[in-house]
Amino acid sequence: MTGPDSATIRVRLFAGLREAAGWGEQEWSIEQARSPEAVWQQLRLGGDLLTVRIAINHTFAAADQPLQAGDELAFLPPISGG
Amino acid sequence: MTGPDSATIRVRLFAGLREAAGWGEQEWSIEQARSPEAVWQQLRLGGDLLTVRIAINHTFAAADQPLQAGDELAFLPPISGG
Amino acid sequence: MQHPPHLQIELLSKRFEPLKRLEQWQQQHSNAEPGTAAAEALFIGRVRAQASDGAALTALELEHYPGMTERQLNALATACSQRHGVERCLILHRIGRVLPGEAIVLVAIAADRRGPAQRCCQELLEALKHEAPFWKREWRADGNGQWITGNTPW
Amino acid sequence: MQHPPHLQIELLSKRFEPLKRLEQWQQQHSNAEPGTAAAEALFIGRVRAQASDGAALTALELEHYPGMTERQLNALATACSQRHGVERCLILHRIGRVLPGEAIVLVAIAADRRGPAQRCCQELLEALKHEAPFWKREWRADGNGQWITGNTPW
Repeated sequence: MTGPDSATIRVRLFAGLREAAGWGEQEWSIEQARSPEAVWQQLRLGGDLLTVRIAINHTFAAADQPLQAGDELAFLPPISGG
Repeated sequence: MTGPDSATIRVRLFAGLREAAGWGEQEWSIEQARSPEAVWQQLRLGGDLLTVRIAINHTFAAADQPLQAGDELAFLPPISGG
Repeated sequence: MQHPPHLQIELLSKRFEPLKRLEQWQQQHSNAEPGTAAAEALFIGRVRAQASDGAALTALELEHYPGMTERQLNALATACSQRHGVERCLILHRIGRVLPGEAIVLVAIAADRRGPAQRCCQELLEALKHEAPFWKREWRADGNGQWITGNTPW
Repeated sequence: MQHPPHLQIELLSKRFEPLKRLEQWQQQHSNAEPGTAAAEALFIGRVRAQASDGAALTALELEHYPGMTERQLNALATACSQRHGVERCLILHRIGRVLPGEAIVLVAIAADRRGPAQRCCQELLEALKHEAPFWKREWRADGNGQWITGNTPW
Protein backbone atom coordinates (compact mmCIF):
# COMPACT_ATOMS: atom_id res chain seq x y z
CA MET A 1 0.00 0.00 0.00
CA THR A 2 2.77 2.46 0.92
CA GLY A 3 5.51 3.13 -1.57
CA PRO A 4 9.16 2.61 -0.58
CA ASP A 5 9.71 6.39 -0.38
CA SER A 6 7.21 6.85 2.44
CA ALA A 7 8.46 3.92 4.52
CA THR A 8 11.02 6.05 6.33
CA ILE A 9 11.54 7.76 9.65
CA ARG A 10 13.41 10.97 10.33
CA VAL A 11 16.36 10.74 12.73
CA ARG A 12 17.51 13.87 14.56
CA LEU A 13 20.61 14.54 16.65
CA PHE A 14 21.36 17.54 18.85
CA ALA A 15 24.28 19.40 20.41
CA GLY A 16 27.28 17.15 21.07
CA LEU A 17 25.67 14.14 19.37
CA ARG A 18 25.01 16.16 16.23
CA GLU A 19 28.63 17.25 16.11
CA ALA A 20 29.96 13.77 16.83
CA ALA A 21 27.91 12.34 13.96
CA GLY A 22 28.54 15.22 11.59
CA TRP A 23 24.84 15.59 10.74
CA GLY A 24 21.66 16.69 12.48
CA GLU A 25 18.88 15.19 10.42
CA GLN A 26 18.54 12.12 8.16
CA GLU A 27 15.83 9.97 6.64
CA TRP A 28 16.17 6.29 7.48
CA SER A 29 14.38 3.36 5.96
CA ILE A 30 11.95 1.86 8.46
CA GLU A 31 13.58 -1.50 7.72
CA GLN A 32 16.72 -0.32 9.47
CA ALA A 33 14.89 1.56 12.18
CA ARG A 34 12.61 -0.80 14.04
CA SER A 35 13.34 0.79 17.43
CA PRO A 36 15.39 3.65 18.87
CA GLU A 37 18.01 1.26 20.22
CA ALA A 38 18.37 -0.41 16.80
CA VAL A 39 19.06 3.00 15.27
CA TRP A 40 21.45 3.92 18.09
CA GLN A 41 23.54 0.79 17.52
CA GLN A 42 23.88 1.59 13.83
CA LEU A 43 24.89 5.19 14.61
CA ARG A 44 28.08 3.93 16.30
CA LEU A 45 28.56 7.16 18.23
CA GLY A 46 30.25 5.26 20.99
CA GLY A 47 28.38 6.69 23.96
CA ASP A 48 26.08 4.80 26.28
CA LEU A 49 22.42 5.07 25.29
CA LEU A 50 21.58 5.26 29.02
CA THR A 51 23.05 8.77 29.11
CA VAL A 52 20.94 9.85 26.14
CA ARG A 53 17.22 10.59 26.16
CA ILE A 54 15.00 9.49 23.32
CA ALA A 55 12.05 11.36 21.86
CA ILE A 56 9.58 10.07 19.29
CA ASN A 57 7.41 12.75 17.68
CA HIS A 58 8.45 15.32 20.32
CA THR A 59 7.59 13.07 23.26
CA PHE A 60 10.05 11.23 25.51
CA ALA A 61 10.06 7.52 24.69
CA ALA A 62 11.68 4.23 25.71
CA ALA A 63 14.60 2.71 23.80
CA ASP A 64 12.52 -0.28 22.70
CA GLN A 65 9.41 1.56 21.57
CA PRO A 66 8.55 0.32 18.03
CA LEU A 67 8.91 2.94 15.32
CA GLN A 68 6.47 3.55 12.51
CA ALA A 69 6.91 5.10 9.09
CA GLY A 70 6.71 8.89 9.34
CA ASP A 71 7.97 9.03 12.91
CA GLU A 72 10.54 11.61 14.01
CA LEU A 73 13.12 9.99 16.28
CA ALA A 74 15.51 12.20 18.25
CA PHE A 75 18.50 11.42 20.45
CA LEU A 76 18.95 14.06 23.15
CA PRO A 77 22.24 14.41 25.02
CA PRO A 78 22.03 15.47 28.69
CA ILE A 79 19.80 18.52 29.00
CA SER A 80 21.23 21.77 30.37
CA GLY A 81 18.60 24.49 30.17
CA GLY A 82 17.65 27.42 32.37
CA MET B 1 22.55 57.46 93.81
CA THR B 2 19.63 57.63 91.31
CA GLY B 3 16.75 59.93 92.07
CA PRO B 4 13.20 58.58 92.23
CA ASP B 5 12.41 60.11 88.80
CA SER B 6 14.93 57.94 87.00
CA ALA B 7 13.88 54.65 88.66
CA THR B 8 11.26 53.93 86.01
CA ILE B 9 10.75 51.79 82.99
CA ARG B 10 8.74 52.59 79.88
CA VAL B 11 5.88 50.21 79.05
CA ARG B 12 4.61 50.00 75.48
CA LEU B 13 1.55 48.31 74.00
CA PHE B 14 0.72 47.75 70.33
CA ALA B 15 -2.25 47.11 68.06
CA GLY B 16 -5.11 45.31 69.82
CA LEU B 17 -3.40 45.48 73.21
CA ARG B 18 -2.94 49.23 72.89
CA GLU B 19 -6.60 49.69 72.12
CA ALA B 20 -7.75 47.34 74.87
CA ALA B 21 -5.70 49.31 77.41
CA GLY B 22 -6.54 52.71 76.01
CA TRP B 23 -2.90 53.81 75.97
CA GLY B 24 0.27 52.96 74.08
CA GLU B 25 3.07 54.21 76.28
CA GLN B 26 3.48 54.77 80.02
CA GLU B 27 6.24 55.25 82.56
CA TRP B 28 6.13 52.75 85.41
CA SER B 29 8.00 52.81 88.65
CA ILE B 30 10.59 50.04 88.74
CA GLU B 31 9.12 49.06 92.12
CA GLN B 32 5.98 47.86 90.34
CA ALA B 33 7.79 46.46 87.36
CA ARG B 34 10.24 43.85 88.49
CA SER B 35 9.53 41.55 85.52
CA PRO B 36 7.35 41.52 82.38
CA GLU B 37 4.92 39.07 83.94
CA ALA B 38 4.53 41.28 87.02
CA VAL B 39 3.64 44.20 84.77
CA TRP B 40 1.29 42.03 82.71
CA GLN B 41 -0.66 40.97 85.78
CA GLN B 42 -1.16 44.57 86.83
CA LEU B 43 -2.33 45.53 83.33
CA ARG B 44 -5.39 43.27 83.74
CA LEU B 45 -5.97 43.08 80.00
CA GLY B 46 -7.50 39.66 80.43
CA GLY B 47 -5.59 37.83 77.69
CA ASP B 48 -3.14 34.99 78.17
CA LEU B 49 0.48 36.16 78.33
CA LEU B 50 1.42 33.01 76.36
CA THR B 51 -0.21 34.51 73.26
CA VAL B 52 1.74 37.73 73.68
CA ARG B 53 5.41 38.24 72.90
CA ILE B 54 7.61 40.34 75.13
CA ALA B 55 10.41 42.66 74.09
CA ILE B 56 12.87 44.43 76.36
CA ASN B 57 14.84 47.21 74.69
CA HIS B 58 13.75 46.05 71.22
CA THR B 59 14.82 42.45 71.80
CA PHE B 60 12.52 39.48 72.44
CA ALA B 61 12.69 38.46 76.10
CA ALA B 62 11.26 35.94 78.55
CA ALA B 63 8.36 36.77 80.87
CA ASP B 64 10.55 36.44 83.97
CA GLN B 65 13.54 38.44 82.76
CA PRO B 66 14.35 41.01 85.47
CA LEU B 67 13.77 44.62 84.47
CA GLN B 68 16.10 47.51 85.17
CA ALA B 69 15.48 51.22 85.42
CA GLY B 70 15.49 52.80 81.98
CA ASP B 71 14.33 49.64 80.20
CA GLU B 72 11.68 49.76 77.51
CA LEU B 73 9.25 46.87 77.95
CA ALA B 74 6.81 46.06 75.16
CA PHE B 75 3.92 43.61 74.91
CA LEU B 76 3.42 42.45 71.31
CA PRO B 77 0.17 40.80 70.22
CA PRO B 78 0.44 38.06 67.53
CA ILE B 79 2.50 39.34 64.65
CA SER B 80 0.97 39.58 61.17
CA GLY B 81 3.45 41.17 58.80
CA GLY B 82 4.35 40.68 55.18
CA MET C 1 34.32 33.14 52.28
CA GLN C 2 33.11 36.05 50.22
CA HIS C 3 32.50 39.52 51.68
CA PRO C 4 29.39 40.04 53.85
CA PRO C 5 26.02 40.27 52.08
CA HIS C 6 24.78 43.67 51.00
CA LEU C 7 21.51 44.48 52.79
CA GLN C 8 18.96 47.15 51.94
CA ILE C 9 15.90 47.36 54.18
CA GLU C 10 13.23 50.06 54.12
CA LEU C 11 9.89 50.74 55.75
CA LEU C 12 7.75 52.82 53.42
CA SER C 13 4.74 54.91 54.41
CA LYS C 14 3.88 55.64 50.76
CA ARG C 15 2.93 53.41 47.83
CA PHE C 16 5.90 51.95 45.95
CA GLU C 17 6.34 50.32 42.55
CA PRO C 18 8.10 46.98 43.05
CA LEU C 19 9.56 46.76 39.53
CA LYS C 20 10.89 50.33 39.66
CA ARG C 21 12.60 49.60 42.96
CA LEU C 22 13.97 46.32 41.62
CA GLU C 23 15.38 48.15 38.63
CA GLN C 24 17.28 50.56 40.91
CA TRP C 25 18.49 47.70 43.04
CA GLN C 26 19.74 45.74 40.03
CA GLN C 27 21.42 48.85 38.67
CA GLN C 28 23.38 49.49 41.87
CA HIS C 29 24.36 45.88 41.76
CA SER C 30 25.63 45.80 38.19
CA ASN C 31 27.50 49.07 38.73
CA ALA C 32 29.20 47.77 41.86
CA GLU C 33 30.16 44.26 40.79
CA PRO C 34 29.14 43.51 37.23
CA GLY C 35 28.09 39.98 36.49
CA THR C 36 28.54 38.36 39.86
CA ALA C 37 25.06 37.25 40.90
CA ALA C 38 23.59 34.92 38.27
CA ALA C 39 20.38 34.17 40.20
CA GLU C 40 17.68 36.46 41.54
CA ALA C 41 14.71 35.18 43.52
CA LEU C 42 12.02 37.78 44.08
CA PHE C 43 8.74 37.94 45.93
CA ILE C 44 6.04 40.60 45.73
CA GLY C 45 3.06 40.51 48.10
CA ARG C 46 -0.01 42.67 47.53
CA VAL C 47 -3.06 43.56 49.57
CA ARG C 48 -6.07 41.40 48.71
CA ALA C 49 -9.44 42.91 47.85
CA GLN C 50 -11.08 40.79 50.53
CA ALA C 51 -10.72 40.70 54.29
CA SER C 52 -9.92 37.37 55.92
CA ASP C 53 -13.65 36.67 56.37
CA GLY C 54 -14.35 37.37 52.68
CA ALA C 55 -15.88 40.84 53.15
CA ALA C 56 -14.77 43.65 50.84
CA LEU C 57 -11.63 45.33 52.17
CA THR C 58 -11.26 49.10 52.04
CA ALA C 59 -7.70 49.23 53.29
CA LEU C 60 -5.14 47.45 55.39
CA GLU C 61 -3.55 49.38 58.24
CA LEU C 62 -0.05 48.36 59.21
CA GLU C 63 1.26 49.18 62.65
CA HIS C 64 4.87 48.55 63.56
CA TYR C 65 7.24 49.11 66.47
CA PRO C 66 9.59 51.89 65.36
CA GLY C 67 13.14 50.91 66.20
CA MET C 68 12.47 47.27 66.97
CA THR C 69 10.94 46.45 63.59
CA GLU C 70 13.97 47.80 61.70
CA ARG C 71 16.30 46.06 64.12
CA GLN C 72 14.54 42.73 63.74
CA LEU C 73 14.39 42.95 59.96
CA ASN C 74 18.09 43.65 59.92
CA ALA C 75 18.87 40.73 62.22
CA LEU C 76 16.66 38.33 60.22
CA ALA C 77 18.12 39.44 56.88
CA THR C 78 21.69 39.20 58.13
CA ALA C 79 21.21 35.71 59.56
CA CYS C 80 19.35 34.38 56.53
CA SER C 81 21.74 35.91 53.99
CA GLN C 82 24.79 34.57 55.77
CA ARG C 83 23.26 31.13 56.28
CA HIS C 84 22.67 30.78 52.54
CA GLY C 85 25.76 32.67 51.42
CA VAL C 86 23.84 35.07 49.20
CA GLU C 87 25.23 38.33 47.85
CA ARG C 88 22.45 40.90 48.11
CA CYS C 89 19.18 41.24 49.94
CA LEU C 90 16.46 43.86 49.52
CA ILE C 91 13.41 44.15 51.78
CA LEU C 92 10.74 46.80 51.30
CA HIS C 93 7.74 46.76 53.63
CA ARG C 94 4.82 49.15 53.78
CA ILE C 95 3.59 50.73 56.99
CA GLY C 96 0.45 52.78 57.57
CA ARG C 97 -2.57 52.59 55.29
CA VAL C 98 -2.23 50.27 52.28
CA LEU C 99 -4.92 49.89 49.62
CA PRO C 100 -6.07 46.68 47.88
CA GLY C 101 -3.79 45.83 44.97
CA GLU C 102 -0.88 47.84 46.38
CA ALA C 103 2.38 46.10 47.12
CA ILE C 104 2.86 45.52 50.83
CA VAL C 105 6.13 43.60 50.79
CA LEU C 106 9.02 42.99 48.40
CA VAL C 107 11.86 40.56 49.11
CA ALA C 108 14.66 40.24 46.57
CA ILE C 109 17.73 38.03 46.85
CA ALA C 110 20.70 37.88 44.51
CA ALA C 111 23.10 34.97 44.72
CA ASP C 112 25.48 33.01 42.56
CA ARG C 113 23.15 29.98 42.47
CA ARG C 114 19.41 29.51 42.19
CA GLY C 115 19.08 27.24 45.24
CA PRO C 116 20.48 29.65 47.84
CA ALA C 117 18.62 32.57 46.23
CA GLN C 118 15.27 30.78 46.32
CA ARG C 119 15.70 29.28 49.77
CA CYS C 120 16.82 32.59 51.26
CA CYS C 121 13.93 34.49 49.67
CA GLN C 122 11.41 31.98 50.98
CA GLU C 123 12.82 31.71 54.49
CA LEU C 124 13.26 35.43 54.90
CA LEU C 125 9.66 36.04 53.85
CA GLU C 126 8.44 33.56 56.46
CA ALA C 127 10.76 35.02 59.08
CA LEU C 128 9.59 38.58 58.58
CA LYS C 129 5.96 37.49 58.66
CA HIS C 130 6.38 35.82 62.03
CA GLU C 131 9.35 37.48 63.72
CA ALA C 132 9.24 41.16 62.78
CA PRO C 133 6.75 43.28 64.76
CA PHE C 134 4.03 44.25 62.28
CA TRP C 135 0.32 44.20 62.93
CA LYS C 136 -2.41 44.33 60.32
CA ARG C 137 -5.85 45.80 60.78
CA GLU C 138 -8.49 45.14 58.13
CA TRP C 139 -10.75 48.07 57.40
CA ARG C 140 -14.07 47.04 55.89
CA ALA C 141 -16.61 49.00 53.86
CA ASP C 142 -18.90 49.26 56.91
CA GLY C 143 -16.24 51.24 58.78
CA ASN C 144 -15.31 48.27 60.94
CA GLY C 145 -11.60 47.79 61.58
CA GLN C 146 -10.33 44.55 63.07
CA TRP C 147 -6.82 43.51 64.07
CA ILE C 148 -5.64 40.27 62.52
CA THR C 149 -4.23 37.82 65.02
CA GLY C 150 -1.94 35.50 63.15
CA ASN C 151 -0.80 35.19 59.58
CA THR C 152 -2.23 33.83 56.34
CA PRO C 153 -1.62 30.12 55.75
CA TRP C 154 1.50 29.42 53.80
CA MET D 1 -11.96 24.85 41.23
CA GLN D 2 -10.97 28.15 39.63
CA HIS D 3 -10.52 28.53 35.86
CA PRO D 4 -7.36 27.03 34.30
CA PRO D 5 -4.09 28.88 34.82
CA HIS D 6 -3.04 31.50 32.29
CA LEU D 7 0.23 30.46 30.65
CA GLN D 8 2.63 32.58 28.61
CA ILE D 9 5.74 30.86 27.28
CA GLU D 10 8.26 32.30 24.86
CA LEU D 11 11.62 31.35 23.39
CA LEU D 12 13.58 34.48 22.59
CA SER D 13 16.50 34.75 20.18
CA LYS D 14 17.23 38.36 21.22
CA ARG D 15 18.21 39.93 24.53
CA PHE D 16 15.26 40.75 26.80
CA GLU D 17 14.80 42.98 29.83
CA PRO D 18 13.22 40.88 32.60
CA LEU D 19 11.67 43.81 34.49
CA LYS D 20 10.16 45.30 31.32
CA ARG D 21 8.60 41.98 30.46
CA LEU D 22 7.35 41.54 34.02
CA GLU D 23 5.76 44.96 33.86
CA GLN D 24 3.82 44.00 30.73
CA TRP D 25 2.80 40.72 32.28
CA GLN D 26 1.56 42.39 35.49
CA GLN D 27 -0.31 44.97 33.42
CA GLN D 28 -2.20 42.35 31.41
CA HIS D 29 -2.99 40.70 34.68
CA SER D 30 -4.37 43.74 36.47
CA ASN D 31 -6.37 44.71 33.39
CA ALA D 32 -7.90 41.25 33.09
CA GLU D 33 -8.73 40.51 36.72
CA PRO D 34 -7.79 43.35 39.02
CA GLY D 35 -6.58 42.40 42.44
CA THR D 36 -6.85 38.65 42.32
CA ALA D 37 -3.31 37.38 42.72
CA ALA D 38 -1.79 38.67 45.95
CA ALA D 39 1.50 36.79 45.63
CA GLU D 40 4.14 36.81 42.89
CA ALA D 41 7.22 34.61 43.01
CA LEU D 42 9.79 35.47 40.37
CA PHE D 43 13.11 34.08 39.26
CA ILE D 44 15.67 35.62 36.92
CA GLY D 45 18.71 33.65 35.80
CA ARG D 46 21.66 35.30 34.06
CA VAL D 47 24.72 34.08 32.24
CA ARG D 48 27.81 33.96 34.43
CA ALA D 49 31.06 35.61 33.39
CA GLN D 50 32.90 32.33 33.96
CA ALA D 51 32.64 28.96 32.28
CA SER D 52 32.06 25.92 34.49
CA ASP D 53 35.84 25.38 34.77
CA GLY D 54 36.40 28.99 35.85
CA ALA D 55 37.78 30.28 32.52
CA ALA D 56 36.45 33.58 31.16
CA LEU D 57 33.28 33.03 29.17
CA THR D 58 32.71 34.90 25.91
CA ALA D 59 29.18 33.68 25.33
CA LEU D 60 26.78 30.86 25.98
CA GLU D 61 25.17 29.19 22.98
CA LEU D 62 21.76 27.67 23.55
CA GLU D 63 20.51 24.97 21.23
CA HIS D 64 16.95 23.68 21.47
CA TYR D 65 14.65 21.26 19.66
CA PRO D 66 12.13 23.44 17.83
CA GLY D 67 8.65 22.07 18.38
CA MET D 68 9.53 19.72 21.22
CA THR D 69 11.00 22.38 23.49
CA GLU D 70 7.86 24.52 23.28
CA ARG D 71 5.68 21.46 23.73
CA GLN D 72 7.60 20.33 26.80
CA LEU D 73 7.63 23.76 28.41
CA ASN D 74 3.90 23.95 27.92
CA ALA D 75 3.33 20.52 29.43
CA LEU D 76 5.60 21.26 32.42
CA ALA D 77 4.00 24.65 33.07
CA THR D 78 0.48 23.26 32.79
CA ALA D 79 1.18 20.40 35.18
CA CYS D 80 3.00 22.54 37.73
CA SER D 81 0.48 25.38 37.65
CA GLN D 82 -2.45 23.04 38.08
CA ARG D 83 -0.74 21.04 40.81
CA HIS D 84 -0.24 24.19 42.87
CA GLY D 85 -3.47 25.92 41.82
CA VAL D 86 -1.73 29.10 40.69
CA GLU D 87 -3.32 31.74 38.50
CA ARG D 88 -0.67 32.87 36.03
CA CYS D 89 2.64 31.57 34.78
CA LEU D 90 5.22 33.30 32.59
CA ILE D 91 8.31 31.59 31.17
CA LEU D 92 10.83 33.38 28.99
CA HIS D 93 13.89 31.46 27.84
CA ARG D 94 16.69 32.60 25.56
CA ILE D 95 17.93 30.58 22.62
CA GLY D 96 20.99 31.17 20.44
CA ARG D 97 23.95 33.23 21.59
CA VAL D 98 23.64 34.80 25.06
CA LEU D 99 26.25 37.10 26.57
CA PRO D 100 27.54 37.18 30.17
CA GLY D 101 25.20 39.24 32.35
CA GLU D 102 22.25 38.80 30.01
CA ALA D 103 19.09 37.15 31.30
CA ILE D 104 18.76 33.59 30.08
CA VAL D 105 15.58 32.57 31.91
CA LEU D 106 12.66 34.25 33.66
CA VAL D 107 9.97 32.35 35.55
CA ALA D 108 7.10 34.31 37.10
CA ILE D 109 4.17 32.87 39.01
CA ALA D 110 1.13 34.72 40.34
CA ALA D 111 -1.12 33.04 42.87
CA ASP D 112 -3.45 33.91 45.68
CA ARG D 113 -0.99 32.67 48.34
CA ARG D 114 2.74 32.89 48.77
CA GLY D 115 3.29 29.15 49.33
CA PRO D 116 1.84 27.93 46.02
CA ALA D 117 3.52 30.81 44.15
CA GLN D 118 6.96 30.05 45.59
CA ARG D 119 6.71 26.28 45.29
CA CYS D 120 5.47 26.46 41.72
CA CYS D 121 8.21 28.90 40.71
CA GLN D 122 10.89 26.69 42.23
CA GLU D 123 9.59 23.38 40.86
CA LEU D 124 8.99 24.77 37.40
CA LEU D 125 12.52 26.15 37.24
CA GLU D 126 13.94 22.74 38.16
CA ALA D 127 11.62 21.01 35.71
CA LEU D 128 12.60 23.18 32.77
CA LYS D 129 16.28 22.78 33.58
CA HIS D 130 16.05 19.00 33.49
CA GLU D 131 13.06 18.14 31.32
CA ALA D 132 12.96 20.70 28.51
CA PRO D 133 15.38 20.07 25.62
CA PHE D 134 17.98 22.84 25.84
CA TRP D 135 21.71 22.42 25.47
CA LYS D 136 24.36 24.93 26.49
CA ARG D 137 27.72 25.38 24.87
CA GLU D 138 30.31 27.52 26.61
CA TRP D 139 32.40 29.68 24.31
CA ARG D 140 35.72 30.67 25.81
CA ALA D 141 38.10 33.50 24.99
CA ASP D 142 40.48 31.05 23.24
CA GLY D 143 37.76 30.21 20.69
CA ASN D 144 37.05 26.87 22.30
CA GLY D 145 33.38 25.90 22.56
CA GLN D 146 32.33 23.00 24.77
CA TRP D 147 28.90 21.44 25.32
CA ILE D 148 27.85 21.23 28.94
CA THR D 149 26.63 17.82 29.97
CA GLY D 150 24.41 18.26 32.96
CA ASN D 151 23.21 21.20 34.96
CA THR D 152 24.62 23.50 37.63
CA PRO D 153 24.16 22.25 41.19
CA TRP D 154 21.03 23.47 42.84
